[in-house]
Amino acid sequence: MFVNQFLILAAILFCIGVYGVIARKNGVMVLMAIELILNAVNLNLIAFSMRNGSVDGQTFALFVIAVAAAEVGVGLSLVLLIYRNRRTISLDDLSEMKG
Amino acid sequence: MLIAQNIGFAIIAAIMIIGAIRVVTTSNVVHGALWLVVVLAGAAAQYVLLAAEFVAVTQVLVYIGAVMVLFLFGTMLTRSRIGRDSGLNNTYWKLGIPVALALFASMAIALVDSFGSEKMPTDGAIVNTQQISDQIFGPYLLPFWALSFVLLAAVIGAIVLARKD
Amino acid sequence: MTILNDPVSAKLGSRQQLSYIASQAADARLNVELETEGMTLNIGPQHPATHGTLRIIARLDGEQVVWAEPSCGYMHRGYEKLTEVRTFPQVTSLINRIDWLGSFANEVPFILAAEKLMNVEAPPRAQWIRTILFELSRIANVSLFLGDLGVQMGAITPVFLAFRDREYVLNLIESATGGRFHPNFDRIGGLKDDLPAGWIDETKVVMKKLRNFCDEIETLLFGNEIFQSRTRGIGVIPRDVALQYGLSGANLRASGVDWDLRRDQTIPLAYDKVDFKVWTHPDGDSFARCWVRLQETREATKIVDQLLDGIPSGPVMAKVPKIIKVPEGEAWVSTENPLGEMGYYVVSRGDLGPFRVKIRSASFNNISITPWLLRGVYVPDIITILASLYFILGDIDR
Amino acid sequence: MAQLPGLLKGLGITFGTMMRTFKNGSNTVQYPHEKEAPPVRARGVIALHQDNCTSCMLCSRSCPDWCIYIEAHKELAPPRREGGKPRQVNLLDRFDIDYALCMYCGICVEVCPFDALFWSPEYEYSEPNITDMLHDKTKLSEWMETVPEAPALEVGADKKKK
Amino acid sequence: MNTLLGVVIPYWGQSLLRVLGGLVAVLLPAGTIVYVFLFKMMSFMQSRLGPMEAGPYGSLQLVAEVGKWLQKEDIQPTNADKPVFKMAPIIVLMSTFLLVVVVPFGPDAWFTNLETGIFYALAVSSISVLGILMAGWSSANKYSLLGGLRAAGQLIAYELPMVLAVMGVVIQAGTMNLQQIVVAQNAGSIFGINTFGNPYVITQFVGFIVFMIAIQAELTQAPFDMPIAESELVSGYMTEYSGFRFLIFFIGEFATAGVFAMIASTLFLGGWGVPFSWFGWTSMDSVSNWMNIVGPLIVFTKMMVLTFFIMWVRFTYPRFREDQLQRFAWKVLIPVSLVNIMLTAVLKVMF
Repeated sequence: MFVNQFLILAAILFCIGVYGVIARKNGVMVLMAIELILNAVNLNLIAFSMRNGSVDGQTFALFVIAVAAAEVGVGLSLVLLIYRNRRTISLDDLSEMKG
Repeated sequence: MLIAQNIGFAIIAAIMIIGAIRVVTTSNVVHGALWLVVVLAGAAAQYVLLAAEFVAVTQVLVYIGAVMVLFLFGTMLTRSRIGRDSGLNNTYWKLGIPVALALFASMAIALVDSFGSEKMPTDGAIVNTQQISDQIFGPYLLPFWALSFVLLAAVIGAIVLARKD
Repeated sequence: MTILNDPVSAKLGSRQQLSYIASQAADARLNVELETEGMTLNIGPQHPATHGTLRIIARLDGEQVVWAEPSCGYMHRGYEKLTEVRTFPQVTSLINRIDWLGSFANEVPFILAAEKLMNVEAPPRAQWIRTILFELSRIANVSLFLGDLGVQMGAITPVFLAFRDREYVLNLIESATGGRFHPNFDRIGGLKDDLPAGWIDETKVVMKKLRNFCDEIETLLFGNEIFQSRTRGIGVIPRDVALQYGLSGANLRASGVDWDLRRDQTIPLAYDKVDFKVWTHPDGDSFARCWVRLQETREATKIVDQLLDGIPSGPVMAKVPKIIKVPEGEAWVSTENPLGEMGYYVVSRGDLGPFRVKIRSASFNNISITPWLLRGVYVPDIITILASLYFILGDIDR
Repeated sequence: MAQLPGLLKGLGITFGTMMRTFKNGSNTVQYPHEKEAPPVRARGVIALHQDNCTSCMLCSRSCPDWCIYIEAHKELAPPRREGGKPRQVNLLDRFDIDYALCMYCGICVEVCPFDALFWSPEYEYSEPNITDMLHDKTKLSEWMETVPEAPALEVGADKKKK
Repeated sequence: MNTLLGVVIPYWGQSLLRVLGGLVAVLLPAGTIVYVFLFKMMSFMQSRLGPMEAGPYGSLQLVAEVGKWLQKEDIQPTNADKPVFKMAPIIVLMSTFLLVVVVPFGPDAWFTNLETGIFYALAVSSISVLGILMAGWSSANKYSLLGGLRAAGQLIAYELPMVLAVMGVVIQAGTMNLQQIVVAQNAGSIFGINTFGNPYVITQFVGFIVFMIAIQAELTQAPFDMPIAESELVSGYMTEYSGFRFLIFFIGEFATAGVFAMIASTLFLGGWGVPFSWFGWTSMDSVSNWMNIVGPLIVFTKMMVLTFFIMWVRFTYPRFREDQLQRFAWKVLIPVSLVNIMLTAVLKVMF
């Protein structure tokens, strides 16, 4: 197993995630793309953990997972709030700066 | 055994990439979430390949068991319809393709340049769960506490945001 | 005003228009107050909770009901019209089928009304047997309710216990009348036949079993903390609301109104000869309704026991002509049926059959409270409230 | 016992029922293998005693859903006594009861002035085809064998009947 | 697991044995539970006999039922999201198969011996939520959607007390490996008395009760069966399923009951083991080889005892309301299990 095969897979996922963040209008879909990015990062962390034979990578991956869970919780409640107030979760319609 | 691992990696990686592409291209929010589940499960499988059993299980527990269920819950509550959903993409969504490709190209060049054909250590020490816990509750105790506060803040924030009044 | 000019509502008939407007208004209120999108859930016409073909249109916000309306008539059989082309003996066989669980009790008020018109009174023995069978059909009816209550709340065992013990009562009714469900035993002027030998002793044994069944149900369901938490304080009908909506029977008594036609009116039945307690409950919630019914079942077994001890001897049929022609006139008789007050307003023009019969059935009036009662409750509570209101579909859609 | 929470007592009830079923057997019967005898008065099926029927049509007319079909013709029968006049009798051509329509009210049996119709507690005559539920007079006569004696009446009943 | 009873088994044979063993470990408990409890025990509790015609005492009824379901038409609603609709039951059943993988059946009779065994079990048990949500959403039916949402809320809420209840065991055993938990229970002793080993049902009684309540809810059995409440939601997320797919849901329901009961018996009742002192064993290595044969039977027996309680409660109780259920989870079960964890940790440190 090469080190690179994992890293390049992570890079592909990362780029797909970036594309998703740019291309998507729907708030939930953008959150999902962010999840993709976070997973790409996790994959890198774990791969390096194995390459270096240290535990740090896995520990950090656990931290990232926990933070991602928190992020999704807040993000989804934001999306729900927006949906409730505006009847839409399209992010473009939220450009105005007043409530 | 290494051949088996490489074949396994290839299959899982292919599924993950297809799944990831479907996440960002599908026209139905729930389908997107389900494809994301495929990607996350694939990631868990890759962690197992990388001998990170505990993280893999945590990935399944947190991501598939909680985060994705939350996603599906949220999308169902916002009454996503069965069938195609228009207006999921921005008007300038095509801009994302060159950006992503350029980003990938630069990353790939950097990765190939720095790691080349370096192999994973085959006799590396297997990390067991106890080591992880020693790490978290030892040197990383402070980040762990900070993370706990982040989670607490997130829980409170989510409740405050989602409450009707 | 936009609602009234709505193109959809203009196409509908006046009655549908009203309910359409109401639902639109509910939508508007929903969107303003709660800021979420509502959902219309049709409970029924084919739904296990409505024990028949009743449809409850409920507009929900999440799992909370914002507006609900029963829509009945899916099983309408036109009994009032059918009676106009039947002779008096034939009518009894039809009205058995109104409240099919307590069918003997349906015959009694009609026959009493006809007897009132003809100025005949059944001999005392017939009155006593009528009362016994009346109470037996009450037991058969309410014991099924007690079992069904569990099923509506997810407990599957009580209903089988109920069917087990109800079977004894049905066997009694069958051995006396020949019909398990539709006795058709009442005749103008008395009863079709006397009781078969050994029936009284058998009935006493069965009454003991039934009391035992009531104890079992009380332990299994009423004492269960989950059941109590599902029913206590749910679907409260205050006393004045219950009176305003014209509730009757156990639903009314559970709201604290001490009103029982068995005791409060003089009709040629043997209720004045026995000593029984009319159970009431001050709470008016689902638990109270169920509890009152349970106590009434117990009380009914005691009534039957008392009646069996003092049954007079003599004929069971008064002297009436072979071909019955009811003289001209109008009569109203209502009795305390298992479901509540059931009455018949019989108009006769001196023919073989009635000219017009108006049936006041208990369930139809009892479910009229559902729009008031279901507002603001959760979906699971709809089920418990409907179960505790206890209606029989045949009794709603006559 | 009174202090036990209702949840445990409820478990006791179901367990007790299970034990009773183990010991005393169930309250149900395994139908095709064992059968419960219906009571004597049970309204199972209507039997026709052809000789008594005068085809007076009373039953047919009083039936609330008109499921009795009678056709008859008149015939001269030999006199009962020697040298008497030949009697005119109604001979039954058709006496059908459509059990797909019948609602088992028993009015026909009751109105019959000549005791030609009887209730039998027999109940096993369902058919896969609804048209087979129409019983003609031979079939109805066969049910006569199953008609039981009327039961004795309860104490205190008025003995004279009809 | 290279050798079983002294016979060397090649790799492919091991894989085949694992697959077959997995099928047996899932389907056999499911079938037995359905026949013994759903058909027979429920009938006896309702003073009837249950199926009696197919085979002696109706024992082949199950075959008839499966045949019936297989024959039925596989109906898909017109508006349903077909791929998701088809996938949903498979995911529910898959979660069961993934779950049984970590249950140990004997000293050498296991499928995998994961270091994080019980953690893994808790993780994969949550996969079935996905299947249920998919089924509820894709059926294009309001009742199904409500049922799916209820199921998701309920399963997530009850996963927490379950995890916390398990935590007490993990603290006491000092390991997440199920095999070692079994050994710790059977080789241990309570206050020096080692006749019965140390089944955690005694020391972790609170945890055991909380765990049993939580699995009752995870299995959506009464009194927690709101997601499939037939009198309210007309079987909820399963409403639109018929034929083979319904059969999969049905098997999944009872197989999961069996597997959860196996896990509970492993955690609290000593799993495949008997108290080691009976046979003079001291550790894992000294356990006789015949336990590989007897062990599965012991697990099976304990599983049946626990499922008896699950089913007994199911046939007796009426169901909660959704908010009562959540309140029960958050206000009763979670605090109780947290206190249990604290006490266990304190006691563990003290002794």
